[in-house]
Amino acid sequence: MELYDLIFYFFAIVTVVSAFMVVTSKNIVHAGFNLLFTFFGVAGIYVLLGADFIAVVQLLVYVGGILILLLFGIMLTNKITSVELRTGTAHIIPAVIGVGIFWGALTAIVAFKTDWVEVNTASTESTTIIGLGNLLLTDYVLIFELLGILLLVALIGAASFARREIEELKD
Amino acid sequence: MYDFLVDLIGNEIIAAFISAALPVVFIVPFVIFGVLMERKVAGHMQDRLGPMRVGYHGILQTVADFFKLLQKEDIVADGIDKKFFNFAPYLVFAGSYAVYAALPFSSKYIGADIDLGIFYIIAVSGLVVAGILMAGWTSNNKYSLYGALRSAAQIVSYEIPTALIILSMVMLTGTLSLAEMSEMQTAYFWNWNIFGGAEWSFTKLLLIPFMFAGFLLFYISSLAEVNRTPFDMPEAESELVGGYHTEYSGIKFSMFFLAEYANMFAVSALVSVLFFGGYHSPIGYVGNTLGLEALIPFEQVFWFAAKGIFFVFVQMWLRWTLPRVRVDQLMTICWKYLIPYAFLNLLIIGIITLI
Amino acid sequence: MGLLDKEFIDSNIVIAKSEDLLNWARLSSLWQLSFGLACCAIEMMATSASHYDFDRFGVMPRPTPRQADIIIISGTVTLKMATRIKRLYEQMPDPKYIISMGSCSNCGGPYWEHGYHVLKGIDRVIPVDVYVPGCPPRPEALLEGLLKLQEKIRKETLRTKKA
Amino acid sequence: MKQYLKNTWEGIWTVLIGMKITFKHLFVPAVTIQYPDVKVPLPERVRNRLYVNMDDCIGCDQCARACPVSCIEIETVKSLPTEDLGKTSNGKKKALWVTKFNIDFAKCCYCQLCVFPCPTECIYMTDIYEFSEFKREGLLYNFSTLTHEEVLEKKANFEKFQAEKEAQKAAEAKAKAEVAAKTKESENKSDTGSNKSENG
Repeated sequence: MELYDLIFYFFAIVTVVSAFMVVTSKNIVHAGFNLLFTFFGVAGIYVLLGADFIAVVQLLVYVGGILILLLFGIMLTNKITSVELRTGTAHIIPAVIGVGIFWGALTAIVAFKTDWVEVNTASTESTTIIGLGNLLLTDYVLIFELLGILLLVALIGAASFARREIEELKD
Repeated sequence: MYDFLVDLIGNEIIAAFISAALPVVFIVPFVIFGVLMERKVAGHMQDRLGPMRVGYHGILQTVADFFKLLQKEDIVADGIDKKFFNFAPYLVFAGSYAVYAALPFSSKYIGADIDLGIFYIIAVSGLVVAGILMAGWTSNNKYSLYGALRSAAQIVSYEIPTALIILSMVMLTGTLSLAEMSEMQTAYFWNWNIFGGAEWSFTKLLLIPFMFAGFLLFYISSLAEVNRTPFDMPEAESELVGGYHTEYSGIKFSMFFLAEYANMFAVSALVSVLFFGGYHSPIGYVGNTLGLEALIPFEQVFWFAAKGIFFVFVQMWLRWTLPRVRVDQLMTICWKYLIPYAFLNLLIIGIITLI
Repeated sequence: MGLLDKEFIDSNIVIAKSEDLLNWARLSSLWQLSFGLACCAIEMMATSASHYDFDRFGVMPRPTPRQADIIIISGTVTLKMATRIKRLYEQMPDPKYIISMGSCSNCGGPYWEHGYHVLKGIDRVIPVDVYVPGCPPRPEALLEGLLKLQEKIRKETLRTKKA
Repeated sequence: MKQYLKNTWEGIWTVLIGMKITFKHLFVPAVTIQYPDVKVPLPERVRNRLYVNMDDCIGCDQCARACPVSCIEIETVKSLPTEDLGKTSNGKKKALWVTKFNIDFAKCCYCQLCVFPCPTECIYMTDIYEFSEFKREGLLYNFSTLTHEEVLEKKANFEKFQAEKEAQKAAEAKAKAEVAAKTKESENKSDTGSNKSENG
């Protein structure tokens, strides 16, 4: 077994097992923490695919940002009194059916419809940021800018929601 | 290093494990030295002596601490979420350990010469936040939870000015790789980034004040990122007992300790790579004058460690100078002062690099 | 036995036996629970301060009982506080040590006869290792108590270790 | 805006001032007294462990009565008239065997109140403060010079003496009574009641 395979299987197992735990765990905080390992495993797989920038962004945005926000949300929710946070799984059978159909469709497309391109495993480029940067600022510059504006609007909206009115304070 | 080990051993897996374990050889002695230094510096700044009676002038103090922590009972209280409680210290340590993979100790040794070096370091330190949150939550202790939430809020907020300053340095040097960044500041100290980089021109002079400002901003926000005084809100012992590690004892606590000191060195090393020439000597190499090429990498490791330890010393110096800031002051410093200045700095450096 | 039997008896080598090593580690890094009760606590603070410097002996204040090795009962233990002390003591991980500092915690001090609210000696609640007399003891007396405790730890073996 | 810039400047500047001060202190020689090796000379009137010079003690119990925490316990036995206990250094005659003189230093609060009333100045404060103990019983100091057997002997002696005295008294009383009875008889005979009240 090559080192590459070993690492791949390690990350794959981490991702799949922790993702399964996220879904099945009855404790919300446990689910949140397990999500950390899922993100981490996915980032590892990105690295193995040669997408280093995506991997790092995955860690930076999802682990450093979104997951922390998620955990904050859970921990600051009012009704929490102890470590044991329970959540019920309400409709297991419909969920399994729905996910099963979706998964089946996805694998079917991946298996039969995709034109697989054979490339050498070792990626030739040492980094992807130069290409990414060029693409973002040439072909996709409009989308990039629009996304930026969207995020800015969201930010301003959030700030205006969170702001306390001065009149309210006076009462 | 990894390629060298592969040639030497012939087995990829073993070579990978060995090269991954190498930073431990640096971290553990550094922590043993760093804790002692902290106590000695603290002592002398308060006109006392610090550890004196364990070994000559207390040099074995940390070794004794370490052996004692090994012997301590490992308490896992009843209401604790055991699985993640036991895992959290290792996650925190893993986060700060992973940073060492990208630090260029010398031109010959760098754990993994990633092109995204500095970006990777910011990303990986997110693991530390997650680990601290995990520790705080699973301890089932309100002080731990407060500490963890404070710590997470603080680190996430201060990541922004840090990232902005790093961005301006990336704009200046045009690379994300730490090894390349160090290589650009080679030879003498006036080539360091804080003195405007290696190129002699008018822009170099223009850059100097903004580089100094950038250094200050980066140093302040990195202090907050490693939870050092005056930003040690998460551990604030007068209000929060011990913060997120209140419930940890024995060897698990020592993992937190190890991670804290490893982090301190990591950010100091980052400061030295970004602004102070990384592993390069400020005054030229002995190896060059003697004609011994083989000596140079060792000298570089020495300079790298020396610069890192100097900035760790400055952290300690600040610790015994400043009182702890309040939470609202902490957030004011970040959002009202550091971030606008960092933006301004970014803008000006961008304009200067363009002309 | 036999080969190394008398090898290390008079030598100052630190590492003689593993047990000695462990004892040495324990006695030279006694982290103290930062916990003070009454007037003796002022002397205890003075001991940590520049002139006497507890840190020379490796004593470092820890805020949480989970990381502490010794608890210095410094001052009058009221009945109400006794329950808290017991709780703090029980939260400390083994091996743990106690120094009872001053007359009040030794046996109730001035309150031993008529103090309706004072515990008559902390040893009624938790096992004390060293009693430091004084009202309050001088910082040197506390340091001497600590040295006595260190001697006690030095003689401990795995077989006779208490608690 | 002006305030903002001023705040920034003050923030940086004051930190630098503070750092200057702490840096200077790095090189100030430490004031620490390295205790077990170096000891500070104590002032003349320190109040530490009590000492009782039993040669001078007359067993008057004044110190025990002065003690606010009653940590001094004294028991005395009277000496026999035949025994000579000697004199104290300031010329007082000793009349009591001090069979027990315990000071519990766990209770003592070092107030020096016991020192003042002592008529012979035999109890006083020393400068010994390093006497911590592993067992609390170790803090109970016994100053009495007599051994246990001696104490028993003295007690027995005194009791014997007392008993003898009692016996003597009783004998005297008996004799007196007899005498009285005799006189009474004779008085009864002579019918004079004046001696009755004297004997009663």
